[in-house]
Amino acid sequence: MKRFVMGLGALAFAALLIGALLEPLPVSVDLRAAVTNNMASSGVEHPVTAVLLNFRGYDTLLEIAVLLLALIVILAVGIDTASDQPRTVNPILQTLARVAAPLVIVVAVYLLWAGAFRPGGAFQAGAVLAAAAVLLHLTGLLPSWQVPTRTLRWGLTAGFLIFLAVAAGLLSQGALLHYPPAQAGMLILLIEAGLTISLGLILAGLFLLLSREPGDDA
Amino acid sequence: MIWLIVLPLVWASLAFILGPGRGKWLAIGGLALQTVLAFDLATKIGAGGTAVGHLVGGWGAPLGIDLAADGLSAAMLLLTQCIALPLAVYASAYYKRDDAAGSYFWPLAGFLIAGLNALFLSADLFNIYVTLELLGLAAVGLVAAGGGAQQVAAALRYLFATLVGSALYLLGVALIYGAYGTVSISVLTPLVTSEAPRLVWIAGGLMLIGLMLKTALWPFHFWLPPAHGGAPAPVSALLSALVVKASFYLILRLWIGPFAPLIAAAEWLAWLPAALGTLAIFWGSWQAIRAERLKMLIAYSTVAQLGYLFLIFPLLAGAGAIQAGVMQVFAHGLAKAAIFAAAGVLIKATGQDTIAGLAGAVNRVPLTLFTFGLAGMTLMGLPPSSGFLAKWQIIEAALAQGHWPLAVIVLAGGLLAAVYVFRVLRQAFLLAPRNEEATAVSPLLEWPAFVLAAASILLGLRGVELMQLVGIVA
Amino acid sequence: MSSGLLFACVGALLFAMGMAGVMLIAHLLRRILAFNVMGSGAFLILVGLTQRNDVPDPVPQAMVLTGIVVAVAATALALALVRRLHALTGQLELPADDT
Amino acid sequence: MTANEWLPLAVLASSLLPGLVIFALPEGWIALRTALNLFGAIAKLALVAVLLAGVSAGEEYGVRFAVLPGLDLAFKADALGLLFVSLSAVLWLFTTLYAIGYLEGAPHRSRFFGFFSLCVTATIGIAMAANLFTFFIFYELLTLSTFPLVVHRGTDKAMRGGTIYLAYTLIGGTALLTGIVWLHHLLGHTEFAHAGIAAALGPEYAGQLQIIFLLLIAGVGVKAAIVPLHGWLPQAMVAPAPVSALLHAVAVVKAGAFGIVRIVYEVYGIEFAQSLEVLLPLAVFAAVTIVWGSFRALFQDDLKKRLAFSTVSQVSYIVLGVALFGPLGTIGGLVHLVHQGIMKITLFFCAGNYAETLGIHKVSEMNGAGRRMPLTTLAFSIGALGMMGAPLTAGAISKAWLSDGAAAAGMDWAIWVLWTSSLLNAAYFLPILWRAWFRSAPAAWPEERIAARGRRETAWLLLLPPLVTAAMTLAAAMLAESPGSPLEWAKLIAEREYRQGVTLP
Amino acid sequence: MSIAFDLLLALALLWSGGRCLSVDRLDRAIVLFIAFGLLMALAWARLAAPDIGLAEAAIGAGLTGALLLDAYGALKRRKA
Repeated sequence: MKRFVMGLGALAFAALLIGALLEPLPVSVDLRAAVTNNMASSGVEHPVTAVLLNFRGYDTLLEIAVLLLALIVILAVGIDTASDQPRTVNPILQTLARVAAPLVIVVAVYLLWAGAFRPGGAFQAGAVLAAAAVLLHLTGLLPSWQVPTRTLRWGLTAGFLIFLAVAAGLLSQGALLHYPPAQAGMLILLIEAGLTISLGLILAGLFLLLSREPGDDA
Repeated sequence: MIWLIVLPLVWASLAFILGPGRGKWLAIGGLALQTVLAFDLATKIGAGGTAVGHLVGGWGAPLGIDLAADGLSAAMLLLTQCIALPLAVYASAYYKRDDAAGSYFWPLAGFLIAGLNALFLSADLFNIYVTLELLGLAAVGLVAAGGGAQQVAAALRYLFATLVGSALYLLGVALIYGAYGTVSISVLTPLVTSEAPRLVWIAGGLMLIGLMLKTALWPFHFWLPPAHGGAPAPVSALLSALVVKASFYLILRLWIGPFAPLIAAAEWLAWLPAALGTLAIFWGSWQAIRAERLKMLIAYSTVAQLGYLFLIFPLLAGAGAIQAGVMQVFAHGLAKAAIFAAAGVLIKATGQDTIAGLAGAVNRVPLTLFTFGLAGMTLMGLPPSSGFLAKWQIIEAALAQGHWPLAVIVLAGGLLAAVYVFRVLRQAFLLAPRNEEATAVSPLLEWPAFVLAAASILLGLRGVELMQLVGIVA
Repeated sequence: MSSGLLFACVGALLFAMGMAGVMLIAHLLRRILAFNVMGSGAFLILVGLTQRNDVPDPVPQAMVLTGIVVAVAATALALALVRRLHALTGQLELPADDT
Repeated sequence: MTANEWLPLAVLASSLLPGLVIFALPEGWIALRTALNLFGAIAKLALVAVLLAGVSAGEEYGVRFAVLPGLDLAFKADALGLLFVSLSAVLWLFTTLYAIGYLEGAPHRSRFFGFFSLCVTATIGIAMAANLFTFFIFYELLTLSTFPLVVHRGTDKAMRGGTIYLAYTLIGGTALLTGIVWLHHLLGHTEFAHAGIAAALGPEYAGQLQIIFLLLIAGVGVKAAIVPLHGWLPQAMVAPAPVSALLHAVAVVKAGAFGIVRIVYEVYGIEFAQSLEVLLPLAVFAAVTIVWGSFRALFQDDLKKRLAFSTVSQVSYIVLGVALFGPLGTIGGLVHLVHQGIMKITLFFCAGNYAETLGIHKVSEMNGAGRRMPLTTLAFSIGALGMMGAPLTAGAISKAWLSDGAAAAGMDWAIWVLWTSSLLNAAYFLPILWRAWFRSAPAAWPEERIAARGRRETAWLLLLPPLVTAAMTLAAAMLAESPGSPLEWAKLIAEREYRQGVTLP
Repeated sequence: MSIAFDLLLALALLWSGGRCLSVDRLDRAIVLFIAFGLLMALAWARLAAPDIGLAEAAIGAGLTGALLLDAYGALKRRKA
């Protein structure tokens, strides 16, 4: 009964929404032009990156905070001692992974650099790095994480702190994240470099921390 | 004002780097600084009589993200820092060394407070979504941290509620962006008219429902009692006092801001939250009266007290309703932080969380019971207290606009609150057989709670400045 | 119909489906899936509706990028809680209202 | 801030600050606690004396703070307020002395005296409130600060009494609040003023004003224990004797009675209240209460309960006086506010002495108590005779003015009510006196706790207060016409409350 | 042509999304969810949003999928 009512409700909602979506809409503001006009002073050439790290860079700053926060919550939820069972590892895969890992890092650097003028950037680069870590973990080359050491905690936080420091430092320019056009490109690259490493670590951390085998009960 | 966001982010990250259980001095220092900043901001806005803004990145809306602080946001910021600072002192004494639940308290609390401050300052709907997620995930993390099965289950329930709430809100933002091409509140407000397309109505509904879910308005309250009742005391205090208020603030902000033309076109809409608020008052009070565990009683009291906030919506057309709402936010925030903190002390002192176990508590921790009584006065709306002023203002606004049933509800709710508050006090005054020797309780636990309770009373003697500040709405 | 609008409508259906799923499904892992479907629906609407003339707009695209990252953070967090709950109780469903 | 502004605040602070400090004191610091208590009480008396002198010379004392825009916390020390303030200040001193003796060696004295001081602060606040809003704040504060005193003993019985007390007073408070907000909504303020403020509203508001009157009187009527709102009073008897004494003679019931005075005279204005036709019903309720309370008192064997029903009856003398339209009744009611306080506190002190010294709680156990405790019984007799309205006691003065007032207002039935009550008073007090003085003592007292030492029948701190208040009962009657007596002060108030000016006999 | 492809993609999205919520076996649900993520990446490409497409494939399908699969594996191992 509950299922039926809910299902019907959801269907009705979708119908209502689609009906409304198909109506003509009075768009009053179009940001496409604004983005295009300000690309020159954004410091990058790819519009999405410009929005992500410059025009709406503040969103991204908080978003990194969310990601870091999620990692901390995962740490906080369970402080179980792990019993990392050795996985069945295929030696061929292991060799492959050893070869792939440096390649993956190169790809990540490329993506980071490419982000300035075509699709790509810190997130994708970080994700690729994380993927490499997951791959190494799955092939048994990288153990899952326990409580991270202080060095690792610095690494996890560095990207965010660099971003925050740049953002706050630019208060001297009159506003948070107010890049001077001349240095915008360099600063964004700095932020992205920091983010790539930290994002890679955090995303990998999400996986490596979760894949700890919780003991019976802490 | 920007430092109110940056500072907690900094101390939260540094506390994380320092390692589990560390960073309390950073946090207390940071919060002290933030309190000064919030006072400064409030004075500036109060003296200038206008809102202040900050264009992030120097772009300005609609391309960039704007931050804005008017009297309403300044008041919320002030409340946040003023509650968080004593609670930080409290928490520093609450968590023992090596307490698993406290290992990551400081970074999580830092992100929570950053989320709150960012939310109160933001003038951009999508940016608010990100702050909501920051706030929600931090809150869930605090509930779950190091807890047992019940706590984890409560956290999961809370997590899904807050995620669905955010998703509804996000869909609303998506529709708004689709319809108007902007998510800046200041750009959006003049564009919305009563002839807005259907999509905008749906967007408004989705956003408000999502936020009501996060505010635990009846019937969306199901997640609150287990989460607030099950978390450690400092966490319950932060959550009940501040986190639910953030989404209420947003509802109010949207209601009197961009969506005002829609609501003016359909006035009956305002009675919907009021009706739910009424049910919340009665249901929450009833459950609190029946509760057997002290913290559950307090958590249900939160459900009831949040109900009052929604009574103001039909009154927003007239004067004084926003002030009444903010006074209730302050009253409940201060009192509930105090009462949860006091409950934490009582539980530590008596070693149990049942109301029956409180017998004789008055002789063991008199200051804490006094705190409980003072905060209870605010919850009951007895004078002199900020809760009394809040009720007075709601009743007066209701009478001024001829909506006397709202006044009756407020008065009846006060009596119900008296029943559950005195249930606790009465038990604590009972003679108890002298059993196990009293556990010593740190003054660092008792005094912050007392300070909060005293603040909730003193605000009831002088609310003029706050009300003038709130009057400055952008 | 433009691709933008088409995918916006798909988004609406996905959102409704996901929402019903979150409310109806008791199994926590599946509920996480449903939440993700719901989120994807909202993202599709955000970009699709804005690009109903099939002209790309970088602003909502950037927003969706932010949203995806937030969603994965939430998912990871939820999984951590579910796994913890399972470790403690062996359950993969929330207990009936124990309030 | 001028002296005229801070003096009323100082009167409040003289009990508030010692109270707050006492809360923080460790249980064992007896000397400091006692010193603080007495210092506060004496300082308050001195300040009140200054105020009394000032007000009779025509000075005006008052101060106000904005709480919300358009809503003030306001105090004024006018003639009417000072009547109540002085009563409270005097009786507080004696009750404090008594309580120090009574609670010697008992646990939780810091808590007790802390709330005791808060309770007096609330009473003073009620007396000096300059508007209904301020009045309400202190009225509820009084409820809250007396609750811990009522349940002080922590027994189940005490809890039951306390719960009933709370239920009555909180519901009453809600009614009062409703009335106040309503009035505030209509008028935009609730300032007390001579001749009232409600008359400013046009005749079309008459209906609303009648309902508000009902709400306000019902609200304060709970504390004044007007039938049928009196149920809490006998239940609250579980409190320790000093609390009962203070509750009954000064703080709680008088706060209610005083509230009725303020509402009738300074919110509605006596003339306007008469024109609204709300005074007669009030008088009828008061009359019913007078007779009903006396009647119920007849059948109580528990001494404190008998006194409690006596209080129910006597407080309504004040209400009756207020409700009689005319200055003579006003004077009678106001003077009884003071007289009843002095007499009833004497009786409660004595009842406490019997219980504490000999373990006597019931009337039937009183046989021969007069010979064992002659001084206490002497004080008790003076108080009891005063209650009956016997000549040469303060009670006679009140009843004389009340009867004259009733006659002047043309309400002869009220005179019959007063006479009936006096007879009933005699019927329930005289047997006690007879038992105490003329019956022979039993072989053993129920529980003799304090042995007679030489000529001292009990601890001197228990003995002194009732003797002093008994002496005051006589003095108030004999010196009634001299300047500074309660009667003269009541006349001063009456002159100021009637708009046309009053010629007094 | 492109309309047809869009329609097909839309149907595939709805089918995979619906099935991953309703299919009986949990492992299949997760696999369907990963497929759904990949289809989403395609849809983003069709919407001229290659950045999101990349992110969706890497994070939405890839990382989330890995997390889910790992969780599934862990839960199954503990049950066993």
